[in-house]
Amino acid sequence: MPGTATTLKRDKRQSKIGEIWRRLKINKGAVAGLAVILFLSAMAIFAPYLAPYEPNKMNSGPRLASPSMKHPLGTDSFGRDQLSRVIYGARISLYVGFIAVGIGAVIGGFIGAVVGYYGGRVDNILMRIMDVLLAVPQIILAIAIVGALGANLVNLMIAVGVSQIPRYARIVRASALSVRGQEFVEAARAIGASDLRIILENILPNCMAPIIVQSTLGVASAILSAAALSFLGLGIQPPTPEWGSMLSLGRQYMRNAPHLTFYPGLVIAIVVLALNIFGDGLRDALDPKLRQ
Amino acid sequence: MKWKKLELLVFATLFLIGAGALYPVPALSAEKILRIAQQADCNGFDPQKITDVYTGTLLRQVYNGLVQPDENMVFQPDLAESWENPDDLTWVFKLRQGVLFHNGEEFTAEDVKYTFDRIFDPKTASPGVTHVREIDKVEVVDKYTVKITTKTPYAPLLSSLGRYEFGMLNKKAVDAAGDDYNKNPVGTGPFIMESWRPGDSVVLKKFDKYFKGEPKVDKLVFRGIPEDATRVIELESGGVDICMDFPPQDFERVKSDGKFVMYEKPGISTNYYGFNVSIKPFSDKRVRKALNHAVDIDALTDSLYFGMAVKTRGPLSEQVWGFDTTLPADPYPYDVEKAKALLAEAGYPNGFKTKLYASTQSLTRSIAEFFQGFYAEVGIECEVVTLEWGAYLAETRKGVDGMFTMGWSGTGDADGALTYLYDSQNIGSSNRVFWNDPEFDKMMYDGRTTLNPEKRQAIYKKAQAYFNEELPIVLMFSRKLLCVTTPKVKGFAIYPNQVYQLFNVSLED
Amino acid sequence: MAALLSVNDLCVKYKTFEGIVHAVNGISFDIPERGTLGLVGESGAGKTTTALSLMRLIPAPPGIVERGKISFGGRDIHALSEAEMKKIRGNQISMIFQDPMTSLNPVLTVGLQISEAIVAHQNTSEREALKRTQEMLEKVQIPSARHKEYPHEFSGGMRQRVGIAMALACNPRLIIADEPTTALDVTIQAQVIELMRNLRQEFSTAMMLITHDLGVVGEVCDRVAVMYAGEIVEEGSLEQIFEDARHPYTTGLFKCIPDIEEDSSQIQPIMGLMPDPFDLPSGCCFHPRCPSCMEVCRVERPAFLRENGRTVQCHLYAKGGVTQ
Amino acid sequence: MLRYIFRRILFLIPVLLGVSILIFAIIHLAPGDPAEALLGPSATTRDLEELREQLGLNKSLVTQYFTFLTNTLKGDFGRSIRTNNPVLEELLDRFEPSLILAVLSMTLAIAVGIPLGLLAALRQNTWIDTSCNFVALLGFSLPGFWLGLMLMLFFSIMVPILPSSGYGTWQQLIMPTLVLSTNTTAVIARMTRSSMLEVIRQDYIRTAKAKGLSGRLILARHILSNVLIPVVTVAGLHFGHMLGGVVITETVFSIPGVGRLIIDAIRFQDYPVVQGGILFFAFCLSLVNLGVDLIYALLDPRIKAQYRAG
Repeated sequence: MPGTATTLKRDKRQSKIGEIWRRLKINKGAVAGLAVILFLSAMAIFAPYLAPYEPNKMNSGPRLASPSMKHPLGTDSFGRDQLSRVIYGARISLYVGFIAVGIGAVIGGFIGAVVGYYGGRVDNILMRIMDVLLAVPQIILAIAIVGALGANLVNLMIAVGVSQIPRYARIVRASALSVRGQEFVEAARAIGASDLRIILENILPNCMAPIIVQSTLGVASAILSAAALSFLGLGIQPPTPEWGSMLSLGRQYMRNAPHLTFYPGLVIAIVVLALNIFGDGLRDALDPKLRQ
Repeated sequence: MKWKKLELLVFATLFLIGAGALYPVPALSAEKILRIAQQADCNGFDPQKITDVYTGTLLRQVYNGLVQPDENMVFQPDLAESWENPDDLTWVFKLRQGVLFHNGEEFTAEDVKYTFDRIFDPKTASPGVTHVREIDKVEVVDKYTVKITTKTPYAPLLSSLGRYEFGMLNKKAVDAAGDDYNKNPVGTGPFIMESWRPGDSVVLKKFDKYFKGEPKVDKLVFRGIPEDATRVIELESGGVDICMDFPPQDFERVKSDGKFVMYEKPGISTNYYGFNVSIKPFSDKRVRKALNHAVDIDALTDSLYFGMAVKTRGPLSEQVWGFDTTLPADPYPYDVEKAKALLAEAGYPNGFKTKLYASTQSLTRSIAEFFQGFYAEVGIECEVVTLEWGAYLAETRKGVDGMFTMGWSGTGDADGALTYLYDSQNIGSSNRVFWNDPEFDKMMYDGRTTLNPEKRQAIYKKAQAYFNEELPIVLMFSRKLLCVTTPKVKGFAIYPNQVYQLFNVSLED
Repeated sequence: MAALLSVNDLCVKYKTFEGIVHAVNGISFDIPERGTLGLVGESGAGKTTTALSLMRLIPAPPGIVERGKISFGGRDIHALSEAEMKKIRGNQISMIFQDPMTSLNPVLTVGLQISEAIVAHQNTSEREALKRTQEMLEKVQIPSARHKEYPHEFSGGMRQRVGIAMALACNPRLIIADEPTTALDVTIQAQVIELMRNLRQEFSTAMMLITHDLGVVGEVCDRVAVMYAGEIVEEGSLEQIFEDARHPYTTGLFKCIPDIEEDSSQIQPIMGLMPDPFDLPSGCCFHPRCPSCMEVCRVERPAFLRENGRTVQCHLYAKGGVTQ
Repeated sequence: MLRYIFRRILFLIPVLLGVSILIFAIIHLAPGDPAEALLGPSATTRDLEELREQLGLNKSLVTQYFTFLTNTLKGDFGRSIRTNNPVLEELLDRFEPSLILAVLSMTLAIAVGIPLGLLAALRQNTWIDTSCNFVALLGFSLPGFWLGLMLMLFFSIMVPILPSSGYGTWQQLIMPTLVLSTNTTAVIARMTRSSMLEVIRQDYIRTAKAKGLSGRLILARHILSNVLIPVVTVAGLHFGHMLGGVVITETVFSIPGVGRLIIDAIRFQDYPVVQGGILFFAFCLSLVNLGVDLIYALLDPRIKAQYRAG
C-alpha cells in the first residue's frame, strides 16, 4: 500500500503544480516575464554559441564604435564587442543572482525552521542576530563585506547572499511557528519522527509557497545589488563581462559613447523587471486569497 | 464614486516636478571665482599628514616651502631667497624677509625649525618624514638664516624640500588649533582656506598680503569629482573653469570642438612592469630583454590612454631632473621575433609559465590582460592573479613569484625614482624587483652625495645607460597630464609633478 | 395598505472569474410599516445579497441586479440617483451587520462612527450630533462617556450594540439586521435580541431580520420568509410557518432544532449540501435534497402558491399535487 | 507611551552593540592591510611599522574592539586614517546632504506613490490600473545608478538644463531626488494599491456606505486612515533600502554625503570611517524604525493600546 500512497501524493502534487500553472497562465504579464527569464537563461547557457565575438577580445572592432550591423550594441573603449559582453554578462548576473539567493534561502530557511520549531531561547538569540543584520541596510552590509573580503565573484555572492538571510529566516520562522502546534506535527512526533525529519517533511513544505515567491523576487534584488556593487567597483572586476561593471566602465565614456552606459543598464532593468513581474504573478497564483 | 480630482492631483504633482527641473540656474556673483575640478577631494590641510598630489595642489596654494619646483621641475627659491653649501653636509638657507603668515605672524627661521621638529616628532607620525631621513639637524642661525645638516652628503635635498609635505608651518597656529589643525591651516601662501566641505569642495580666498603680490582671483573653488565623465560634463556645462586630470578619452573630441584651451605634458611618474629578478627565469638578462621586446607599449597606451602617454626611454620620465636626453627613442622596440630568439638563447625556446599579479584597481588588471596577450605570442603562458590593493602592495614588497605592475611618481629628481626602486638597500620595501647590483648601488650613492649638478647629471647618465643594459624591469610609459580650461583662464601651466601652482592664474572676461 | 418595502421578482447575479453566480433568483416579498420580516435560510442562500440590494450596495462589479423592482415608501429604489440613494441609506433604511468585530472601523472612535451618520443626514451641528450619539449609546446600555473609545476597547456584544445605536441614530423607517447575533456568545445573543426588540418598538421601525436561527425569528418577527438557493421557498406569518410549515425545506429546518423535551436522536439533519451556485439544479432547486422529491420536481420549477396570506413554492402543493 | 519609547530606545543598545561587533569583525578579519594601502608603493618597512603602531593595528583584535567600543561609548569614533579628522565630525559634516536627500525623496515618494496607488486601486482592472502597476513595477526594477546616469545623459548632456553633480544648489538635488525616490515611490504605490483594495473590501467600509456617507468622506475618513497603516510600515521598512540607495545616488552624482564617505573610506581602507559610517546608518535606521512605530500608534489606536499596555 505505500506505493499507492506515494502515487496519490505525487498525483496531488502534480495536480497542484498544474493548478498553479493554470492560474499563472492567465496572467499575461507573468507569462511574458517567465518567457524573458527563460530567454535570458538560454542566452546565458548558450553564450558561446550566440555571442558574435569573444567577450574579452580587445579590438574586435574599432574602439567606442556606435551600434552598427557588425556590432549591434557598439564596442567599448578596448574595442570589445558590447553585444557579446552583454550576452556573457547574463551568465554572471544570473549566476550571482541564483547562487546568492541559494545561500540566503538555504541558510535563512534553515535558521528560520530551526528557531521556529524549537522556539524559546534559540529563537530569541537567533532572531536578535537577524535584528542586527536587519539593522544594517542590505546593500551597505554587502558593501562592507565585499569591501573587507575583497572584490571578486565569490565574495560578491557571499555578501549579497548573507545580506538576504534575514528575510528568508523570517518567512520560514513564521510558518514554522504556525505549523508547530498543529495536529499533524504532533502526530509525526507521536510516531517518533526525528526533529530534523519533521522540519524537512512537515515544516518546510508548508512554507514553500512564500519561499518560492520570495526567492524569485530575491533573485531580482540580488541581481540588482550585485550590479550596484560592481558598478561601485566593489563587485566583479573587469575585464569579466558583468553588466554593473560594464556600466561603470561605460560611464567614463558617457560623453562619447552613451551606448556603453545605456545597454548594460537596460538589460539589468529588463531582467529585474521580468523577475519581479513573474514573482508577482507567481504570488497571485500560489496564494489565490490575495487575488482580487 | 468618481475621483477625477485624484487623477488631476497625480498629474499636477508630476507636472510640478517637471517644471521645477526646467527652472533656470541663477547667475554667479561678481567676484572672480576660479573653479577647478580635480579627480579627488581634499584630505586635509596638515601638509605633514598628506600623501596625495590632489591635496598637494591645495596645499601649494596655502603654504610655501623653502624652495618650489617650477613647471619645468627646476627648483626655484620660495621662502628661501638663496642657499649655499659651505661643505657637503651643510646647507645654509637665507630666508625671505617680511613674509607674513595668514594669522599675521612673521615668518622666521624659528618657523623652519619648528616645521622640521614637528615632522621628525614620532607623535606626528608623518608619512612625509621618509623624504628627509637624511637630515641630521636643523638649526636657527639668526632670524632669517637656517642651517640644515645632513647625515651624509645629500644632493637631492632640494627636491625633497620642494615637496608639498614641507610647507612651512607656524607654531602658534598649530598649537592653537591642536588636533584640528587639519581643518584650520595657517600658511604663508597666496590663498587662505575659507571652507572645506569634505567629499565635495574646498573654497580658498585670496591672501591680500601675500609676499609675491595679490592673487589675481578672489577665490579658488576646488571640487573633487572622481568620475571622469562627470568632470568633463562639469567643464562643458560651465560648472568649472579648469578641469584637471582630464580623461584622455574625451581629449580629442573636446580639442576638435575648439571651445576650450587644451594642455598636455608628460608627468614625472612612470609605470613599469616589474618581476622578481632574484628568481628564475627573470634572473637571466636575455629573458628580461625578451620580455621587453615582446610587448607593444604603443598599442597598450593607445588602448588605455588613447595615446595620451609616452613610451619611456629608460627608468625615468623625461620630466625628471637627471633624465638623459641622449637615450635612444625606443631602446627595446616591439619585436616578437627578437624576443623569441632571446628566449631561445636563454634556454626557453618554448617559453615558460608565470604569474601576472594585478590589484583590484582595474588599470593594473587591464595592463595584465594586455601583457598576457603579448606574452602568449612568444610562448609565455601567464596566469593573472588579482589581489586587494593593500595585499598587492604587501605581497610585491615581499617579492612575488612572477610579474607585477607599479606606478612611481618620485620627487622629480633622478634619485627620487632610481634609488627607491632599484637600490638594493630598499629591497623589502620600495625595491620590489629585488635587483641587487653593487655597481648600480655605487652609482646611486655617488649621485646622491655629489652636490655639483653637472657631475651629478653625468653620474645619472651613466646609471641610465647601465640600467637600460641590465634592464631589471619592462619599460612601459609615462602618462601625459591633461588639463583643459575655458578660454577665460590665463596663465595656467601643467606641473609635471601634478602639484599645480595657481598663483599666476587669472580669469579674464 | 401600501407596504413600506415591496420587492418584486428580484434577480441578482455575480459575474466572477469562475463563472456566473445566481445569488438571488426572482424573489418577492413585502414589509409593512412597523412590520418585522424574518429572512431565514442556510448560509449562501442569498440572504445578505438580498439585504444589500435593498440598499443598492451590491458591489459592482461583480454584482449585477438583473431584474426586479424594489420600492421603498412608494419610490422605486432603482430609479433614484446616487445622491438620493445616499439620503435613504442610514437615514430611512439602515443596516446592522453580522460581524461586529469587522464592521466597525478600527481606527475611529465609536462616537464618531455613530455621529457621522447623524451629521450626514440631519442638519445638525457636531455638538448636537454628539449629544444625540451619547443618548443613543445610553439607549443601547453603553455609558455615554465611552463614545471616545475605539472599537477594540469593546466586547463583541457591546460592539453590536454600538452597531444598533448606529443603525437607529437617524430614526430610520426600516432596519435590516443581517445575522446580528450569529457572531455573539449565546448569552449575549439573548441580550442583543431583547434590546433590538425593545428599541424597534420604541422607535416604531420596520425590520427585516436575516438569520438562520429560527429561535430568534420566533422571538422577534411577525412574518417569516424561508430562502433557499436564491429563492424564497415559503413565506407566511410566524404562526403559519412555525405551526404549519409546508415546504419540505422548512420542515427540514425545524427538524434540525433540538427539542429539550424530546430525545436528541430526533434531530434530523437535511441530507446533502446547498447546490453549487454556479450550477443550480434544474426544476426545483431543492429537489436533490428533498425527501419528497417527485419526477416533476426535477424538470419543472414549481410555481408560487398563495393561500391565506402565505406563499409556498413546491410541487407538493400545486393543483393536482399530493396533499400531505 | 513614554515608557514604551524608553524601552524601545533601551532595546536599541544590544542591536547597535551587535552591529558594532558585526562590522568590526567584517572589517578586521579582512585580508587587506590598511597601512599598506594608506602609504602606497613608496612605503618603507619602517614607515609601515610606525603607522601600524600609531593606528593600534598591532594589538590583538579583542583589545582593538574594546578600545573601539569604549571610545565609541564616549562619543569618540576614532579618527579617519585618510584625513585625520574625528570620524564623528566627518559623519556629521556629511550628514546634511544625505538627510536632505533622504527626506526629499521620501516626501516625493509619498506624494507621488500614494495618489498613484489610490488611483490604480480605484480604477482597478482598467488600463489606468494596468499602467500604474507597470510603472510601479518598472520603478521597482530600474537600477538607480543607471537611471541616474540616464537622467544625467539627458538633462546634463543632451538638453543641458541641470547640473550633473555636486551639492549646494537646489538644482543639484533634482536628479538625485528623482533617482532615489523612484524605487520607494514604486513600493509605496504598490502597497497603497493593495492596501486600498484590501480596505475597500472591509466590512466597515460597507457599514460606512450603509450609513449614507458621501464618497469623499468615506475615502478621507474611513479608507485613507486604514490604508496608511500598512503603507507606513512598508515605507519604514523600505527606509533601509533607501539608505542603500543614498550610497549609490551620492556616488553617481558626486554628492558629499555619508554614503559616498563610506564608499570612499572602503576604497581607502579607512576602516574607522567605515565602522563609524555603518554604525551611524544602523543608528539612523533604528531611529527611523522607532519613528515609524510611533506613527503607527498615531494611526492605529489598537497599536497605541498595546504600547500603553507594554
